[in-house]
Amino acid sequence: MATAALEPEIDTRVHYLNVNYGIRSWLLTTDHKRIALLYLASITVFFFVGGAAAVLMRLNLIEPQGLLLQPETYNKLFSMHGIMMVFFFMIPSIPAVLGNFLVPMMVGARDLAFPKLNLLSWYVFMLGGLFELYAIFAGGVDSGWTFYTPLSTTYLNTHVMAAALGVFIAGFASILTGLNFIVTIHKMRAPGLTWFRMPLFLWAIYATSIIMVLGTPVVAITLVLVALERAFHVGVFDPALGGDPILFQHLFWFYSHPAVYIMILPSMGVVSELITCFSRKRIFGYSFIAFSSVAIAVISFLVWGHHMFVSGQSVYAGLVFSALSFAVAIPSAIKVFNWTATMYKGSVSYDAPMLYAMGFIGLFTMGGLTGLFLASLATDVHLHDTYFVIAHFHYIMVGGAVMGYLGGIHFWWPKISGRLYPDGWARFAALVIFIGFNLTFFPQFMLGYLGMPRRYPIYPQEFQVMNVMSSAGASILGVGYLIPLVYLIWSMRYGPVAGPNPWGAKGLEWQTPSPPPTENFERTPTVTEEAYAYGNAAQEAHVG
Amino acid sequence: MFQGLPIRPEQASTIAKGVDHLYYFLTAVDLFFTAVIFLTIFYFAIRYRRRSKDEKATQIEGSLPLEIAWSVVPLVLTVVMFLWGSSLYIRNSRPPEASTEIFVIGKQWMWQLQHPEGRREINELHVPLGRPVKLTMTSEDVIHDFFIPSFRVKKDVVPGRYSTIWFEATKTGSFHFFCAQYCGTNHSLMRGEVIVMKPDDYERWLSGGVQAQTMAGAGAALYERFACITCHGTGKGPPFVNLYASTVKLSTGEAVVVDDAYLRESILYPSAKIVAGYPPIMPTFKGQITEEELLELISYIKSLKTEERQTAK
Amino acid sequence: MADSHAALAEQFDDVEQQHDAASLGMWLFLATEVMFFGGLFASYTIFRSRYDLAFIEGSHHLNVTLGSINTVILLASSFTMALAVRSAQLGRRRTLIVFLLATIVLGLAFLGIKLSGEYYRDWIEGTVPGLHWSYQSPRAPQVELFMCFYFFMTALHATHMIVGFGIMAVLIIMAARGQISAERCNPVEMAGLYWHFVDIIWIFLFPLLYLVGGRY
Amino acid sequence: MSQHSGHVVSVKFYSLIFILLVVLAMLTTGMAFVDLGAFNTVVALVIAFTKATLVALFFMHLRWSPALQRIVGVAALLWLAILIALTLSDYLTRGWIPAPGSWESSLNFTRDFVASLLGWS
Repeated sequence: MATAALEPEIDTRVHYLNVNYGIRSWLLTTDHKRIALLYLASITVFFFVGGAAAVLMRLNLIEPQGLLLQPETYNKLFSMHGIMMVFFFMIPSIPAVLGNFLVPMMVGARDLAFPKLNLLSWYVFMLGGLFELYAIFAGGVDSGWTFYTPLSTTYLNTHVMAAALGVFIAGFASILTGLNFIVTIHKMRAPGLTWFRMPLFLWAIYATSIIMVLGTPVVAITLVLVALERAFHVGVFDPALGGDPILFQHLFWFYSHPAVYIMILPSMGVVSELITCFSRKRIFGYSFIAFSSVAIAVISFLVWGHHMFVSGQSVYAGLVFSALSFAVAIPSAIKVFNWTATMYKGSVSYDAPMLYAMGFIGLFTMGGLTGLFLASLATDVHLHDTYFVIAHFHYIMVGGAVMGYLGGIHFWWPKISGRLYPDGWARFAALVIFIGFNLTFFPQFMLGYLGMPRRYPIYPQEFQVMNVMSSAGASILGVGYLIPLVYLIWSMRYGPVAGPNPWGAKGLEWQTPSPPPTENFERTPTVTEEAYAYGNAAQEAHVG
Repeated sequence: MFQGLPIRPEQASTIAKGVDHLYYFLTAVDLFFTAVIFLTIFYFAIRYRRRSKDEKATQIEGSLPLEIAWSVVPLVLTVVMFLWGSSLYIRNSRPPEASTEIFVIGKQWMWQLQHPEGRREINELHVPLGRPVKLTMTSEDVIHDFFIPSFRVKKDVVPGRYSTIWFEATKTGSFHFFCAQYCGTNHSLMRGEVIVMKPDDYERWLSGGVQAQTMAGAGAALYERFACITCHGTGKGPPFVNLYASTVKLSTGEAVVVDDAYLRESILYPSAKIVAGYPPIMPTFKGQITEEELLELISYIKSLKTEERQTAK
Repeated sequence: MADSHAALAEQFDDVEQQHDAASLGMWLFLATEVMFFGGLFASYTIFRSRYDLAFIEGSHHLNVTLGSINTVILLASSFTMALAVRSAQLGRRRTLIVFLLATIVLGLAFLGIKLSGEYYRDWIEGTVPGLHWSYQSPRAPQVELFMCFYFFMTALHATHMIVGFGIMAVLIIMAARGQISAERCNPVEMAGLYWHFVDIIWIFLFPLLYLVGGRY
Repeated sequence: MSQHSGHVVSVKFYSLIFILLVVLAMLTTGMAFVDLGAFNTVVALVIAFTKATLVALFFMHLRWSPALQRIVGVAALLWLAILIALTLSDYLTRGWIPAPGSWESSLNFTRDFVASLLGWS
């Protein structure tokens, strides 16, 4: 083993991974870095559970009559896929893993403001996850991740209650995480770290936290009402009782549209870090990117009605929500243009994280632009609830948010694990994912325009060609996601030692050894320069 | 061109073309910006690739004119998109006065369609070519959604209320319609065909089949069966003749227009809106009357208005 | 100073930072609580605008006298809570315990009146939606909707009070053990914020539930 | 004591606020017995907001807190207002069917203008 010679070197130093051992030291830890890893392990499991459901669905859709599944089973699979991916993978992905790991280090603190709450949030999250797993293994739930009433409250006899309560519980994990980040960013910044010297990742996480804190409780109380309505046959959403099912949609989307920005904003933050590091350039238009994050967070709360253009919402409200939805396009466009401009006259390298970042910009651009079709009233009427919508939000959430997440994981993996992964494999995986993704989801735009509704296990013959193309792409995409899992786990033991700053990156987190010591910094750092000051003298810690 | 690989759904209604034009415009804008971003990224990535390990980049802080440009251009484009999409939507949400009305009831997992003349269909809808058709829709259980891709129309079918769409078919033939709102196990089987016929053929079709009662006729029978006449025929309750589309004053002082939704509410929840001058004595018919019967009663009440007008002439 | 060092968690640099962080965290938590109740307030607003008459009918079924008495009791408990926080700030352990106990007693009185005078009577009269509903009226279904809101909102509020009792019980034990001092009164201050928030919720619930359409 | 950042308020002041709150509470109930029509609700809510403000400012020490905490409080109310206002924008306009009018022709003009630029009829 070539790496064996390096083992002693890394083991002589005490860091957060080897400071103590045993299950107890992990399950009772209040170290934000260890909690980040607890989250990483949990959401990876949930991701592959949700992914397995997607694979079965795509397999089934090869045949118009359904290749292997009964409609009931298919319905359970897409519900499980949605619930797992949205509430148990995407929403905690970057905030709870990379955010937990990086926020204290980026602000130069020893930990988050409330370490015990942070650990509590993981337990709450896992409790929610257990409810979900129970719902799945006790027979499944077929309400869709949207829990629309009165279907969910009165007509389904699957495990809707367990699933809804699971989401309700996991919501509090999200609230605690967001609360912790806001307080940490406000109160615990190192000396010299002013708001406009902060890395843009922190701005993005801050904006995300606003949504988590102010949006999540609304969906929580809504799901409580669904549960009460199911248990006691009273409530506010059942038309048979004088209630209104459209009110449920208002309350649900008040959170669940901003939730999309919980997924994409942190990815945008990650991309700002990656583009600068691998172009060796300061970010183009720092304050525009920073403020556009906050603008997106605020506007995201004003647009939920575009999920309801055909629901029976009033024409007037449709016009209001359409106009406000278009407004979100502008801060998003500002970000994309600024990232692209950052590469201008840079020193661009093709390391794996950069490939993910470039993939993110391209796919997010497509996802964002196709959103215009759905903000526009007349076209949304035709495209609503078709595969066009599926394609659009997968371009945002998978093409965008997951690419950003993977880019971030690859970028900070040397910091997290202290090891390097095989670069060739990583670039290959990035390419496979990019290609597989487009093959899977681009045909779905066309399917949607042709009129294929979503959540259809059985469909008319004429949609088959596109469905087969999409399923073929999905098989490539699935493989693409497995490759990083293998080499990242491999690298934990066999990867070469990374050193404190393998990318020559700026930022406080790179000024401490990899893996960092439990208290992050030997002494509280002082910040004297702006973020991304790549023009200044190179880091002395640079490992060539 | 590509048989078996269509790239556009058929344009078979008067509004399809307008929606498609907006769609093409949006596609053009999207393709343009996607190309700009992709090509720029590729160009920068190649042109400014790292050539040596210690290469330094030129540091640029930003550019206010550029920031303004790429804020204002999207702003202008989105304003155009908003106005364009909204004008079409408003036009498409207003059925012409002279529309043929057809009633749609969604239930798990089938569509029941009723023509006022009495013909009923399941998962099949016959409509005349070149005449505006208005669908008044409701659901017996959960939320469904009536979606005809070739006509570019879609609307949720919500229990407890009426929603409407309208279209005017421009091509004869058979077109799919789908339930687009997930409604339970057999959601994907809740679909059917719209059959567009030349007006003559349509009339012939309407009068064919098993000779059924007209909807208003069926409503008249219900009027007898539920003994509505004991009050509404004797002055104890508001009379029905000429009631539909008139404005009535409520006991609260409010004025409401009598439409489908109002009639529905008054049959199911009589005390919700009491017409001024009448005692609140009507019992609720909730649970005793089906969605179909409701529509028949409403058709009957509507028909009373038409008769009056004809006799007035 | 030695005492204040003992009170400082390791992630903070000084007591001031810790205090600011705790209050900010608590206020953010209260913001989430506003939105949590907010979903109910929003739904309430929608249905009240739609079923005005039924909401008046339902509201007239509630007991204004007991509601008013309870309002005053809860305000008094907020007052004693404010005094408890003051005692903690001044390091007066005995008065702190007395005021916390007073707050709990007042809170229990509130819940006692609610349970025996209101919930129990609703049960007897069959105006508990879903569990025991035998209310007769032309507007019964919409009145049931109003009673749903009444029970959801007041029960959620009562749940928050019960959580508050738990927190105060812990604080009393901490105070008795001497773990609370002038330098280390954050927990009491945070509990105070929470309790006052519960009071504020009731300040809105009272007119929105008990006084719909007036009582003239 | 100087290192402590909490603000200590006198018992007298707290008592004054408490008495004010009780008076306002009694006023709320009292006003319900006066016929003000639709304004009963308005008056009740104005009093409720006054009481809530008193509790927040003095019992909860917002009066002496950093601006940030006041911003959080206001933000919560603002977000609640967004939720209620935009939901109501649907419910209060259910009966509104846009009549054909001059405002619409300006919309149509935009559409036709762009369409003609692109060469569509």
